[in-house]
Amino acid sequence: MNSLSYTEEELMACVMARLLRGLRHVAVGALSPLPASAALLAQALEPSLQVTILGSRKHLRFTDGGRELFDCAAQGRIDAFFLSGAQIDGQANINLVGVGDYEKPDRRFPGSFGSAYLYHLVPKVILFRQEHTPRIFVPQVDFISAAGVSAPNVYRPGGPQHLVTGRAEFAFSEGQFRLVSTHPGTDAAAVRAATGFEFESAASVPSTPAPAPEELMALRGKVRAAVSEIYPAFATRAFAAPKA
Amino acid sequence: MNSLSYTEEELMACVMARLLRGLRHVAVGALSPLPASAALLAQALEPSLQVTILGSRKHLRFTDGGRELFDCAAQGRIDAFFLSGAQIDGQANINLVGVGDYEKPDRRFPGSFGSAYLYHLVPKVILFRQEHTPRIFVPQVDFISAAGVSAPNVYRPGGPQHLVTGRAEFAFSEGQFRLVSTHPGTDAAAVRAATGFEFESAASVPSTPAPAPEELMALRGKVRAAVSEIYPAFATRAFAAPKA
Amino acid sequence: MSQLVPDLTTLLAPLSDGMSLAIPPDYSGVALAATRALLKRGVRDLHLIAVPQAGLQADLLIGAGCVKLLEAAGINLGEHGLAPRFTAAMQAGELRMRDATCPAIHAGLQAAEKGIPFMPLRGILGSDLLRVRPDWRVIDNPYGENDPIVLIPAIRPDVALFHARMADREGNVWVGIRRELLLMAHAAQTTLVTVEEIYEGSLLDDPALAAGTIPALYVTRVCEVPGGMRPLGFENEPSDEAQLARYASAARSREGFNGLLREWLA
Amino acid sequence: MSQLVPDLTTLLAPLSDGMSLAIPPDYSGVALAATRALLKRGVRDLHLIAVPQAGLQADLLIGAGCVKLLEAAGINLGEHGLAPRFTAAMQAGELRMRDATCPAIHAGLQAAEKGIPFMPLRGILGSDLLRVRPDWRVIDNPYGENDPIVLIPAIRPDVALFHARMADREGNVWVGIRRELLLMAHAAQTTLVTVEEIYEGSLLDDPALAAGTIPALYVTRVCEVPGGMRPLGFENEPSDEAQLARYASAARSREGFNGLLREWLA
Repeated sequence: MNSLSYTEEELMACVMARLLRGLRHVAVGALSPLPASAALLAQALEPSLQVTILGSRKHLRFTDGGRELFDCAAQGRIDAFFLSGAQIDGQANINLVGVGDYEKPDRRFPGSFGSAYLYHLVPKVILFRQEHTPRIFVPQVDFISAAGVSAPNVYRPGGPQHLVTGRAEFAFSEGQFRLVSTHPGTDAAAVRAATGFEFESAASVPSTPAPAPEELMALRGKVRAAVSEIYPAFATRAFAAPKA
Repeated sequence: MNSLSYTEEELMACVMARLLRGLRHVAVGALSPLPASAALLAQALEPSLQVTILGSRKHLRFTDGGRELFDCAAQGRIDAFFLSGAQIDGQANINLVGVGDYEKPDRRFPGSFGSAYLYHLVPKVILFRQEHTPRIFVPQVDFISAAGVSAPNVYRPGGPQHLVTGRAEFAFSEGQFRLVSTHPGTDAAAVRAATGFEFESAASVPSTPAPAPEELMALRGKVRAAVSEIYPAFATRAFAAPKA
Repeated sequence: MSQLVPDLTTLLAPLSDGMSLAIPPDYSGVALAATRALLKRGVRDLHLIAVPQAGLQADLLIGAGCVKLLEAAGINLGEHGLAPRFTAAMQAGELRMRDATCPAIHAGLQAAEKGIPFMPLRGILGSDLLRVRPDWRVIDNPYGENDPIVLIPAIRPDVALFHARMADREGNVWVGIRRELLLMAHAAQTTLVTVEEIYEGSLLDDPALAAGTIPALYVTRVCEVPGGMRPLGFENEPSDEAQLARYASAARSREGFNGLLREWLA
Repeated sequence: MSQLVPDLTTLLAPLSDGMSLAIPPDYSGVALAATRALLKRGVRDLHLIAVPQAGLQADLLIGAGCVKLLEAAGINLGEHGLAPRFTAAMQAGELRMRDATCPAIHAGLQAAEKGIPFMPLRGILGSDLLRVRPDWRVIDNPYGENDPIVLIPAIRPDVALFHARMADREGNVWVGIRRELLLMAHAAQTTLVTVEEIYEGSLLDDPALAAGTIPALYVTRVCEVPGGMRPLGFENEPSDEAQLARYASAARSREGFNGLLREWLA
């Protein structure tokens, strides 16, 4: 807990959950506790939202093996997905492979997983990364795991629409990020200093609305309980305990 | 029963079963009682042979839906398959579609089913047709459901190798049928008169060996019982009852 | 996403005239009661897709004039021989046909399932099917040399309609090993299902049943119709052979067909 | 066709040095006891294919120098972070890597399952994966116009190796909803399986179990190895997090890895 009455993770989960309003089906990849929290929060507030979470037993209603998530996305049955990156650049390219030479990288990351595919096929991809530093948000990624933008003739029903970090929320359209709001405790100038790529921003950027009481109640109750089943360590760290 | 001590179907089943010796896996399509009998006879005499029969519950060990037979064949896991035709020509083309104009045929048959595919992928395809007349065995089929021969550059691990009719057995190689044997009660001249296409034949053509006692015993016992489960009417008609 | 509906009229409401309709083979799970309801309603101009072959259901729809285009690898009545109304319509030049081969229909549905425009397939070369199917293209295999290969375009049915053992109240449908039904549901825009019975609890919570279940995500509407496949067989229940023989015989003439249809729809 | 064998040495005999070996992700069914047996035997020059990602199993094989080529969409230890020996080998330039994306590995296996040379796949365009995967070709979609689409060549592993719940004495293997294991068995030349237990009777005779069963036709050898996935989890049994954390920490150095390996293989 910081001096605010909520954690950074709680704020990010709220911001990400708000982006899911009105959707039918959101899917969350493996090892993604923050997106899972956001999806479950959105569902707690809007029960018609179907939530698929890889790695969960309860929230995985698939019966066709490892390929089903990808086929399902290509069928247009998944409205939103979350992706992150070891590096993310101003064209919304993401790098999950490595820094430096491909054959002998300075730093090697796990790999691209489904990003190169889902980034093209899921209509609303929400990028997220809690750490907001110039190390992550670079002018140009060293390796494009998945491309942010495509030529007009490329079949691409999906792509990046939002970026949520520990400091701010951005929108992405027409090949460019635009600062939507800065989280309480920071401002546009600080965000710009922490970001290695150029982005648009209005003269005056609003502050991200703090979690509403009903959001926090759901997060610390239902959502925390559900997330604990999949990510116990994260749930303990990220959420304030519910009030007794 | 004719004057012989076995039926025409029993002889055909024996001839077809002999062609399966030494194989690992034979598959039989739906609505194919004679091939099913042959496959089960071959298995009765050589239990290492796996038999897959579409339409059977007991002899269908597939779990991936309607496509599995075809995928399985393409994987090289099926050694032999049986095909028939409403017309069959001298290049081993088979017609399961119709006679006359395609849009408004004089006679329309059910359709090509899996023939256009399996004919190319199963190493040993055994053609069969009990009726042996110039109406069936034509110089050129009206519609090629599946082609007997392919250009050398066409990927084709499989194809026709044998033809068994109510009158004779043929081999097929290098784009031509060769008369292997004529069934007891007929001869090469009669077979030639009943066949609308040209075929090779030696000066002297042997007679098809009659069913051996162990073949007949298996056919009328184990095989008849198994076939009865799938094709009760055929089993009653085609097999002599086992001796009490 | 999916919903349990009380009657066949509601079940079938999403199926409009002119749509493409995918149906399973007679040995799988045929929604014949639903088909009778469609015939009563008088559906028209269907593009009927047999996955990959069909029998009584297709012959009924063709005989009643509901089909403007038929795509199938084969149409017959199984052991009862030729499908009489299909045969008559074809020989009269009254039915537009897209002949296929079984694996091509599976492959086309798999292409739709994967959201890809086509699927390559071995075999077929040299068949006249390529002549009557200009939508099946031949290209040179980019991974070979002088190696022609057939492409099958995706088949995306507007509606898939079938019968299954059971559904739960969430809309999950159990089909067991009949996974062509799962493929149809993945590929189709709308999936309508009749079931023998309702399963209390979630089919996906039982690890054994889950393996044979179509998740509700792919199921639009479900209706409980015990015996909804009759007179066809289902699982261990055999077909009503007498009724099928009666149909095979009566439907040889248009009058015979019309008479039997009146009786069956009464 | 398949046979129940009494020990891991016999199970693994068909896997030779230099072969391609397909393994499932950590959340599926990892044959870790069999992997330890391979490490003891000292297998070499594997072309390891993660379907589509891997963790502890891949890191062990890489750390022990058994892998000459790795194909994967991702390698990590799940919540325990980076896979240390994979990371070290890559950063030292000691491991040949074919980076992939999950659906491309599934598609490649499906191409092998269907006996086709390639499968088209949407997405991927614009990714540097295309740069490092010259075997992934881009063609103009024959069903579109100026519509580039990626082709993924078939992946035909010499061997698939995994752990499952149970097998019967015919060699049928039950995997439930873990159908990536079925896909691997269809695509591979040889399939080797460890199971928790033997099922008495035929899995294919029970309609519910049949739906989640790999038929013996696709299974080369089976060995009963209760707990054969440990320390990874399986179905409802959780991973041994303490052991995994110990591995993640020790394997950061070659010495730590060697020490732990000696202990695990003892």
